[in-house]
Amino acid sequence: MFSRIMVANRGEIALRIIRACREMGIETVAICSKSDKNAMYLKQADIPVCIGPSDAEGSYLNIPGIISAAEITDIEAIHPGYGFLSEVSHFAEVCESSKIIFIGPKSEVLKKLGNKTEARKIAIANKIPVVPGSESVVKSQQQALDVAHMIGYPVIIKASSGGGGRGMRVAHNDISLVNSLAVAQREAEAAFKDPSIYIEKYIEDTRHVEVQIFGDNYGNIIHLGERDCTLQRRHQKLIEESPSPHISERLREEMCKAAIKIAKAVNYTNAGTVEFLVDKLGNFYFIEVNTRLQVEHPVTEMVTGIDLVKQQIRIAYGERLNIKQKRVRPRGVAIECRINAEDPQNGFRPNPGKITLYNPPGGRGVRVDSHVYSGYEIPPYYDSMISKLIVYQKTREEAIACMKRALKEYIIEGVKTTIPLNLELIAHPQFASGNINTNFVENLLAKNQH
Amino acid sequence: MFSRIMVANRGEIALRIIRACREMGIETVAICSKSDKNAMYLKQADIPVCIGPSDAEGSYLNIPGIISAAEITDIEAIHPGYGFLSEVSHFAEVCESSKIIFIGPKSEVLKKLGNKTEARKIAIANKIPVVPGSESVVKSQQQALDVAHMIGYPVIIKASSGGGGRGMRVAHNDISLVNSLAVAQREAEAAFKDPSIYIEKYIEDTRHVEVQIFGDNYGNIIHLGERDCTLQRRHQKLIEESPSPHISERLREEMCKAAIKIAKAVNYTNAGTVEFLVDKLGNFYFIEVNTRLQVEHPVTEMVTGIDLVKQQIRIAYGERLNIKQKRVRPRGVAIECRINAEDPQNGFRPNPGKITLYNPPGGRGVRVDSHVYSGYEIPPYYDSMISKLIVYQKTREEAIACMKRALKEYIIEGVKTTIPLNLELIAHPQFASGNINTNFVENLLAKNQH
Amino acid sequence: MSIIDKVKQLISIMNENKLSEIEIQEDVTKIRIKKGEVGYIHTASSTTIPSVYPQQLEQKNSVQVLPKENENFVEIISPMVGTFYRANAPGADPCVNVGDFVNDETVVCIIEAMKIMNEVKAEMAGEIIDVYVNDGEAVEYGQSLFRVKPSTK
Amino acid sequence: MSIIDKVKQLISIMNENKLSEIEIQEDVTKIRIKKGEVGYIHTASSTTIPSVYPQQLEQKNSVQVLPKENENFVEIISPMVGTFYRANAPGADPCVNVGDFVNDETVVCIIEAMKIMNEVKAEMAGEIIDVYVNDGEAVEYGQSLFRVKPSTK
Repeated sequence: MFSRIMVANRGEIALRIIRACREMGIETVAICSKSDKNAMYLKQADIPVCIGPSDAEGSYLNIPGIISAAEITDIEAIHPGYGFLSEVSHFAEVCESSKIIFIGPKSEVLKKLGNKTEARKIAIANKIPVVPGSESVVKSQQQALDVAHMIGYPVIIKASSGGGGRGMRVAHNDISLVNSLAVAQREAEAAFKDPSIYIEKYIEDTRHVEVQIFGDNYGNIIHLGERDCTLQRRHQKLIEESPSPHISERLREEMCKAAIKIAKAVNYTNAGTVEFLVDKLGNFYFIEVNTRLQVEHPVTEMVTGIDLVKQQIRIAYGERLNIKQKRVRPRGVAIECRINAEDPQNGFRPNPGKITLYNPPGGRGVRVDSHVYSGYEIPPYYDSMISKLIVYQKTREEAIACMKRALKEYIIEGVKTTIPLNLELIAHPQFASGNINTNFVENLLAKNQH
Repeated sequence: MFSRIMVANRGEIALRIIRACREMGIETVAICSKSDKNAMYLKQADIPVCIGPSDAEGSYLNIPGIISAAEITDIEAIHPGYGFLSEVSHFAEVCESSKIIFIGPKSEVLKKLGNKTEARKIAIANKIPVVPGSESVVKSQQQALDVAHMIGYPVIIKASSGGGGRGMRVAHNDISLVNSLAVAQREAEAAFKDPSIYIEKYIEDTRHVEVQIFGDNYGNIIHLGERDCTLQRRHQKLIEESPSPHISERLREEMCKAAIKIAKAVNYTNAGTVEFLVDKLGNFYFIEVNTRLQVEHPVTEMVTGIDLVKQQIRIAYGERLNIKQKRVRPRGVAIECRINAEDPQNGFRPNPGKITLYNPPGGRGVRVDSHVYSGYEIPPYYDSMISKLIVYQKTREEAIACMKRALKEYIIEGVKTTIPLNLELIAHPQFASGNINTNFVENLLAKNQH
Repeated sequence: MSIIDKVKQLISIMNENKLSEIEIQEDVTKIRIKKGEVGYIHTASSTTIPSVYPQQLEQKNSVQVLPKENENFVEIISPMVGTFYRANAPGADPCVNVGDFVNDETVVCIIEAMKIMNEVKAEMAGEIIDVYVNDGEAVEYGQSLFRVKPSTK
Repeated sequence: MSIIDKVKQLISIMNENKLSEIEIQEDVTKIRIKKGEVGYIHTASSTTIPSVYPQQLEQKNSVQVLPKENENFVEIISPMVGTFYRANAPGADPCVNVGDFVNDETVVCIIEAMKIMNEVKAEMAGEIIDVYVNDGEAVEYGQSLFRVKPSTK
């Protein structure tokens, strides 16, 4: 096994990876920016290295800085977490050429699947249903209009290099399409340094279901069941669960089979997630592959009993998958709520600042993945997610009851958080019924304002 | 189901029971003493009632006060937790005559099993092996010497009404027996208001293994496997785990069968624990039945997936046991460390005071049962246990690694705790090997002093 | 040494050593002194203590001295949990009314606990200023029952 | 002495000594007095902040002003993570030595990152007082490299 690896991320996911390494007896090098230098979770790492200033460009996205830190600390592999450089094929390439193992898929797989138009082509070639739309990047306004007329409104404009729900816009007619097009391109340029966009049929009343896949370096690929991430706000996931309450056993099997087909088509290695939309008739459509660990990976860990991060590390080291597909038998129900430091009264604006009192819930069935504590200062430079609250129970009803009591117990003073929103969502009878779609949160918020 | 129950306890176990009730939709009345009045966990209860002054006599042991509070708050049942009144048959009697359901066995069962000499007789009558010793209370010094000579030294003196390891003394010869006898009686009188003591053969190099049992009101009795509590200091449990690393499958089955036999002999209802000693040859001896929830119940919850507190409440309400014996299939390994506010440098003297910073560990496989938080003032009047840290993993090796990293993460500033001791024990190669006995901790501490 | 003398001595130690805060506790005696100078940055004492923190004020008996704004009043507090009755028997007159003068031995109310009627005595001399609890209401241990203006000796 | 008298005496002690807070406890009696002045700014200062709390000190450039006790010195800090070299080439003389005077453009060391040799300039004028890092050692972003006594202008 590796004797020392680098964690090229921050916050809860850095802590998550450090925890796995400690349990495996692997030393960790944790990089940090100037403003994270004194974060308590870094004390769990064996070697913390400050690599740059607060802005992510100079630190967590600073490839030369990271590689330089890797060289001076003599590490064997880098775990990129999620976000930041985790899906940047160039970073994986640099690692490969520096003889550092990138804990994730090979750089050429990142490149292939990172471009959504490419990924879509792979799906089509493998007879996986996709949402009708432009087969490739839309280059002109006229081409966009042609595609929209062919597939019919509403349509959704997406950034080719996008992710995490950013850079998406829905258009209901020619005028809004023309307007949105320019804005979407500018946003894509700003966010991903790539203005390419594509257009898809916008499917209403959809559920978001994704399949966790895992491949080793010897061609073995398995799935670890699905996660339901239908509860979103502006395409940002809020609450995730496994199993999905929306799909039949037959649909689940079909989607898992489709996920493995795509993974095999690209010789996928390490952890990945194949995302699908499911409409109310039970049709499913491939959207994209997330070529990294997901924020919501703990729900899969709870129902399968498998530690995804340890598995990633073992596979990156060259071990064979030691789990046979038929031995993956998810049991029970897991739900995750993302706790963001955001002010729901102010359009969910990030609310950095000092946490004056922090008291996480505990007890049976409760898992908290968080790097914060009483006195922690949330820096204003990064993501607003400060905690993931995961519950695990035998039935969905019990899981909802457990989440409700855990959210009520959760005390975070000093900054505004999404705990009250999560509580409202989890306690909503429509959530309990499972009969929700991806617009549920926004419709509810709009209703609350009247 | 009950609509409102009272939690007649404090601290982590009160919070544990309140959590179960919240998840079941049952309202809770939480009693407290004056010095617990502002404890944060009480905010999780629907109705907190201050029933007396700080000393336990006037509050948590104050039966009239508790029943009076029960009457004014109109509750249907009382959960006594562990310690305090949980095994006091008179309290169960008062509840019964006040038409309040006592969540535990019937008062006559408490009385029968609460007296260890009686319990021993029941075991003998049911052909369960017991430790050789006085068949009943030892009334005179001469009788004590006679018993000791008959069974041979070393012997152990125990309080008939004792529990939690208090009131026990080992004697290796006539002189130490005579001396210990008087002290043990005085201690028993002070602690339990009952000076009765009995004498047993002291079995060296023993393991402490206990079986969790559960009975309903319709004669159904099952076991939920065993817990190993060999790691003790002065007969106080420090680390517990399930399954036991000490026993063979055959021994496990025999002990579980014996536990059920005893439970059936007294028509046992609700949760209980049958404690055994196991010697190095694999012989087991019945010690006693704890007629209540145990501190270490979470390890059984982790490996069986059963919520013991919810199960207690359901059975007390009159539901039938909905678990068949053959469907109880413990899987994985759970370990619990008790975190006490004690100063290891000062003979483990309780160390009450203000917790200036509290940051519990989290992440995969970690459960924390604790009522404390940053700023909590540990009152000097009660037990020094402030937290239970439980881990759950597939294998014992992984569980130990997880406990190690969780203990290292655990930050409690302001008071001295047993975290460093737990860390030393859990990291000890002898603990990993499983080859320890009940004297392991004391031998280690003695060695550390040299 | 009286407590005031102690405080004075501590202050001179503070001045000599340029201390901003001092806190001592000896048995049941506790002294805490803090200095704030203009321009000084200092805590608003308990500002950093969240509202949820326990305040441990033990009551040794059933009489409670009220804080600053009511310095001239004391309270009779409940010595047990139970049901509060103003009179000895249903329909009877209340044991005491506002304006009544009480002394150590005056029974001011009844608290029923487990069907037993417990008389609560004033344990002080003074005038009843206010009755906080209505007849038949539940009270907990330590709850304020009456406000009393103590007789000046 | 009555409690009121005690309070009065304590207040005069507070006034005399410019105290902002005083708290005493004797048996069951507890007195706490606090003074608040208009326009006072208070924070939790640092007394209640545990050592583990983050201190966010942003560096805008590679020169760092040292705290009080060294008010006359500044530090040159590392602008990147990498390996520190005192000389331009193996075997060459160090770029600077203790006692050397530097100006804005003086190259004081080399930091190697990803096989690239990056020159670090003094960005200030003054005398090198101390070299904190040994040749060939790893340095992180923001780490102090040299202590400098700035030239008075």
